[in-house]
Amino acid sequence: MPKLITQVGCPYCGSSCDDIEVLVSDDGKKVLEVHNACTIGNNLFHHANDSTRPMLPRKRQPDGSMKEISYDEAVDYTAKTLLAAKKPLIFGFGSTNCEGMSAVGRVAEKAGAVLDNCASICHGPSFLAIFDNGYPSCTLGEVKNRADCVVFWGCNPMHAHPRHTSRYSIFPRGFFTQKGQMQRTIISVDPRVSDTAKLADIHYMLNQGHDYELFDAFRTVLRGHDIPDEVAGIKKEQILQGAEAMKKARFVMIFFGMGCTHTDGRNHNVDIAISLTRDLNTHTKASIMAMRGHYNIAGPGQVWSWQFGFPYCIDLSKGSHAHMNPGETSSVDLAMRDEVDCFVNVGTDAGAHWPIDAVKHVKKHPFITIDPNFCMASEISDLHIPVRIAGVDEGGVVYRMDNVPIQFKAVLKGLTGVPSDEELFDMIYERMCKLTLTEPIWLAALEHRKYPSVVS
Amino acid sequence: MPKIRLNMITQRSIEEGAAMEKGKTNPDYFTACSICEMNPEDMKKAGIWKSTNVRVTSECGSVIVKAIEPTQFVPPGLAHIRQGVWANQVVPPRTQSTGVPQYSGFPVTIEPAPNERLKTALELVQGAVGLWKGGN
Amino acid sequence: MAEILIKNGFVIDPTRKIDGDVADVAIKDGKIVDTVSSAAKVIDAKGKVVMAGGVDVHAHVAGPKVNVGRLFRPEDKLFKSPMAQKNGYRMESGFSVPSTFKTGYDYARMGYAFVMEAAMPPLFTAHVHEEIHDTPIIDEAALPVFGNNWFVMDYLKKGEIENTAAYIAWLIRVTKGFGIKVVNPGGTAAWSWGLNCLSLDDPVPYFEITPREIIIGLMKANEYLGLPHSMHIHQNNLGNPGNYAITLDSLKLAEGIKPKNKFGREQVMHSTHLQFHSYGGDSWANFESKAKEVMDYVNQNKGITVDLGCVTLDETTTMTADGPFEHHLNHLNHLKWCNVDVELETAAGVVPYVYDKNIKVCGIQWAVGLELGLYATDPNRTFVSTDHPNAGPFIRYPRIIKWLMSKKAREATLDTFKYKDKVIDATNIHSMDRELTLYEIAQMTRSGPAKCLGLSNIYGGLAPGMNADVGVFDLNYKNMPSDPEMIEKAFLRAACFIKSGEIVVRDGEVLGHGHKNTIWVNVKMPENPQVMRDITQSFTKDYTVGLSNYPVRDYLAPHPFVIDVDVEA
Amino acid sequence: MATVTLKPTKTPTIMFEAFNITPDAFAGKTPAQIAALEGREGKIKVTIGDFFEVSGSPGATAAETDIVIAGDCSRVKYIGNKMTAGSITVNGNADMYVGGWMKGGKIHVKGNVHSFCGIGMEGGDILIDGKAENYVGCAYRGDWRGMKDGTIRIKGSAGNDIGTFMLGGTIIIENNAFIHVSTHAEGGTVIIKGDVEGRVGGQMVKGDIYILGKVQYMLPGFKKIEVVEKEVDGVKGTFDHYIGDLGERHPKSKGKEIFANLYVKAAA
Repeated sequence: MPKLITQVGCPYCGSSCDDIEVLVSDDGKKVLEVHNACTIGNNLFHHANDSTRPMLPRKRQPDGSMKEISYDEAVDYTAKTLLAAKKPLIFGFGSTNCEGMSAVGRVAEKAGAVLDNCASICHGPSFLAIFDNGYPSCTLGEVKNRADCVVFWGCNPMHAHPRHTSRYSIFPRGFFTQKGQMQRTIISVDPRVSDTAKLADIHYMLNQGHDYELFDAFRTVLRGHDIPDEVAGIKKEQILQGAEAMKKARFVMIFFGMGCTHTDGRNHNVDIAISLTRDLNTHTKASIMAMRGHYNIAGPGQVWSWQFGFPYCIDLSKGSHAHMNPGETSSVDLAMRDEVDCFVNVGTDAGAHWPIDAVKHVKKHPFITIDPNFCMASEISDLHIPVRIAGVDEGGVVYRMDNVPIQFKAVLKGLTGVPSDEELFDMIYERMCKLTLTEPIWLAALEHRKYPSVVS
Repeated sequence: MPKIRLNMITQRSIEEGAAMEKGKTNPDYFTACSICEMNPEDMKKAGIWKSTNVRVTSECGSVIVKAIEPTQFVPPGLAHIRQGVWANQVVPPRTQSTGVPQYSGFPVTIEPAPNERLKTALELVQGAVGLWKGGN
Repeated sequence: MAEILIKNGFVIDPTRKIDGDVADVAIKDGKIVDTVSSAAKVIDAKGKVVMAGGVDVHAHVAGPKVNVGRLFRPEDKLFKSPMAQKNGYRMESGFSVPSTFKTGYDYARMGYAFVMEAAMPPLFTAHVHEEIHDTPIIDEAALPVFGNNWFVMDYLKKGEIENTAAYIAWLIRVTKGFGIKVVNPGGTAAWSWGLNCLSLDDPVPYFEITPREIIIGLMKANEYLGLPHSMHIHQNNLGNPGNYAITLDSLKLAEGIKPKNKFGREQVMHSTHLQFHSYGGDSWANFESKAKEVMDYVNQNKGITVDLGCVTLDETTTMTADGPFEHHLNHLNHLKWCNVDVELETAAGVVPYVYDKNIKVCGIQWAVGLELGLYATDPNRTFVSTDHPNAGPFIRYPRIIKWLMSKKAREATLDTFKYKDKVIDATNIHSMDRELTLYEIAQMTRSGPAKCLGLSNIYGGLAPGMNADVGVFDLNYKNMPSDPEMIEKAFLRAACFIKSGEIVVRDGEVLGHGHKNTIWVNVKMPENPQVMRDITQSFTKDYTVGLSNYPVRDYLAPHPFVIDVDVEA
Repeated sequence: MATVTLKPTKTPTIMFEAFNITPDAFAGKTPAQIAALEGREGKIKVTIGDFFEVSGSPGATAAETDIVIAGDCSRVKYIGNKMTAGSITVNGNADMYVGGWMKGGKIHVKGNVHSFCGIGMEGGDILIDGKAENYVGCAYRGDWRGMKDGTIRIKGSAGNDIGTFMLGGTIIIENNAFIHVSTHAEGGTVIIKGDVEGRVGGQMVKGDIYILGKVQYMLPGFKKIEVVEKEVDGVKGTFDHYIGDLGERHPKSKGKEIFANLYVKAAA
């Protein structure tokens, strides 16, 4: 009998929907149907059925081809490579559970590595802004239950977070928002008429790259000062109208995305958005949230903050203390400045998502990919180690974009012999300890750390 | 050949996301990402016919993509390549010392390249690091 | 497990009224025993003080807002990570909000065995337990917050103590929590709309219930369930001039309630970080200490325990589920401000704060905390805390002990104040000559908090059968140092600390990772169909996570120590 | 004064973190002891002697010690880190953190410097003959206490984030700057002698900015109040005086709000 598993978490975007239903074959090895998910989530679960998924590590041969090797050899090679490097970079974690992120902390510490995650090329500037200006935020349930004015600034959830608008932000009928969309004023700020902008009551089609000026205009207006007739390509009247809508609302929610963090000014666009949120709290209730891209990309920010005090760009090479300064210890900067001599790509695809120049720089040195699937990074690696797919054949804790931890379930049994990220990192760590004749530090006993194969 | 100078942004789309989860060597991914969306006015100015190949050149390289009319409206002066392998052939790695490359808001030149061939993701990435074993 | 014999120390154990007797403490299989064999490892404690492991009744050490404090303050790590060890241990980071590794190591260095995480937002339970997991050596438990919870407010509004209790029992079980925490009752719920409750009778918007009703209701529910700990409250109107009046009003609410439990607990209300609630005056200009007025009341009422929340004059990070307070504080100091409103449950705010010796108010706050301790007539009901990290980091407990034990130390600190005379005018500290004894300190840091938490059969003493958590401190009971700095030094780095029968610290350096436990309370009572229906409905309509993903899974809390509480229908 | 000369002998493969190249660390030591001072290259402990030939001898104190680096330091970080007195001259480029958390003394780099030059600076003088990258005279991440005192002069151009969270001191950029000047500043003076693209004085509470070239995009939160004559770093001129950032909070003095000042040279 196929089995229907309910309240499954979706390991795609930062909405981390946990209402997916997956119909699984009798033997627990195939996904038959996926309900409630968006098209992306749907594809993701079905892709796990792919019969060509790698089941063994592959190592590049002198002639450029890849040859399957045992996990033991792969672990040994990785441990030795990390120990030999002066400054290895371990990057990624866009699709890893927190158990894996915690386990890699030990490996990175032992290796004297720089530990970084996808935020480094994504919402990293949001962290910089949070460092400088704080983060008045809330959980997504607050948005659903209370928000009557929702601003999407430089983000396009209709494409990047397909169910965000229906679960949390535009359409749902919440406790104090029983009329759903009818009760909400939607504001979009985007240089394109994106599919999210099309849903907005007010769309600010600003000149690309001039978000900071527009934020400053809103702040200036809110403090009762005059502004020029046009700011960032937007007419003064339209700015006054938006400011009034925000002031009059009972609960203003500002979501922001790559439109702020990928463009000129980076962190400052987010920083001033936070200032605006702070200002709005003297008029009404207001909150702000980063539209985090992946289902658990908030995870490394949390796990590594409690382990090392920093969410990303963590330079552990000093031995005695962790150091962080994006611009210096951030992956792309390290790559471009030739500051690292070994690259480990984990649960992401730097080959596809980094500027190609940066890829060329890290490719000068040993390049290892740890990922369930074939990807661009795996195809240029010296070693590719497959692992189980977090959220599909491995459960675990993930942090949603609002940092709410959600305990994901495994729906499939997983490929025989293929370890989870956590198990793989623990094997690498143990090998490193053996090679350096040191005692591993497990804190709680090793057998308790593992995400168990059967969860009650 | 006429050329046009535009401001480039590279962002996500649902087509890209849906295709990526099938695998980056899947034809859907190629179709979803090897395109450049531009305003028809700009296309006209540069002598570009819709759905033909163009060369996009930035300060750090160039890539052949197919020019299409925007799926989401793009005003004149702005161009959009969906996030992914093709976009990243031209994204400048400069970070303003924040860690994040200039994924959006960088100047590019776009010119017709009707006789140029679109390369696959694998050819672009492996080719960049000297591992591409396929033909040209 | 090996046997250990701690020989010839000056033993201080208030649970058995032992005050400085030279005696041996024997340990076997993780417990204190009467005797051990000659094979036991001997630790020479001659000329040193021997006490049970410390028990911290209230600190913010694990969970979402603590981690916000770490995440958003990189400058709290820059050139600052005191006491860090180099090789063979996990890396240590942070000053006011240390990393989990550093938290465990530093508590162990101070000879602490148990720490209560003081505020767990239920929706973030998995996060709290993940951090507890990564905190080495020390035993921990966590108090879920209830004072602004929709279910609680709804049931209490209707006067349904039984349903309230049933909901609490369910929530404590699924979160692997320990007891009932209340933070700014009603005020935090009001904050969801940007408002607050500053008096006991301010109604909560929509719920139309008052802080007074919430406090009384939760005390009743607590005793209905017979939990090991009492209701644990952070009162309304924290941190404002003149708030001692509402503090006294709130404390008086305990008068009608009788403790009912099987754990030896005598109080029905634990009022936390009392320093922040004992202010007079009506503005920052005439701000003054009301420590005496507040402690006079506490001293007379056995139904109340308190912890101090001493200001340590450091640059630190404030964090509390009192969301409106942090917003208010941000308007005072203009530093960065984090806030998280949690759907249906609570909120939290985080703001850095510099307690500056050159600011009069900070000096007064410092005095208030110490005065509370010095006015206490029952040290077994008055505990050392800093509300870590709010009034200062926990690594300052030894400094507080120094101040409490030495007038000379207090005067030395007063002398460093820019507005010394104004601080003296607004407080009583300068005229207080009391110097607490080591026995009283042991009550305030060991036996007292253990009893208050209902854990006195496990922690806080050295009687056979109790957990073998024993600290040896380099202080000569018979010949105490004339330099008060030596007191701080001795308590900051234990000469030896044994946790669960294993030596984990020697000469202030960590030697091992010990045997850590997570302690939680399993309240067993017949299922209440009404409450379960309400919970199911609310998760379908109001929450954004699925009910089946809400209870924290067993593997996240390894090495549990579960306290069963049976509630008769 | 006594001079120590460091002659580069080897280019570090990973960057050399030379936090000990300061008059404070050198003072009173022999060349051999200086060569043995620690630094890091990635996770490897290295010494100054691994990359430099040390000659000459320092004074007894930092104030009496001059350091000359006779060559390129493009891959050397932290030169002059936390120094309190004395001087350092680099006859070439230097990498990140030149004069970071510096308290006193002088640094002169004859080439270019990378980012974070003068980060967390509390006093002293930094002179860069070439250009600087980003974050000149900024605060460390998250710290609200940026540059407190001292002077940084960049003869070339600079990138983004000049004087972020600045509280005091002076930064002079003799050529162009990109974006974000004195963002979040609560004091201090920034002088840009060339052009700036924009975002000048955003979220600024207090302090002064002088732009002798053009500002391409002015912030809407700055309002012109008057035209004044000023002499700025030896240049006399007519300036449009703006106050702002009107969107930001401002302290009050005698009931009046105190704003930050932006002086932009009036068009001729």
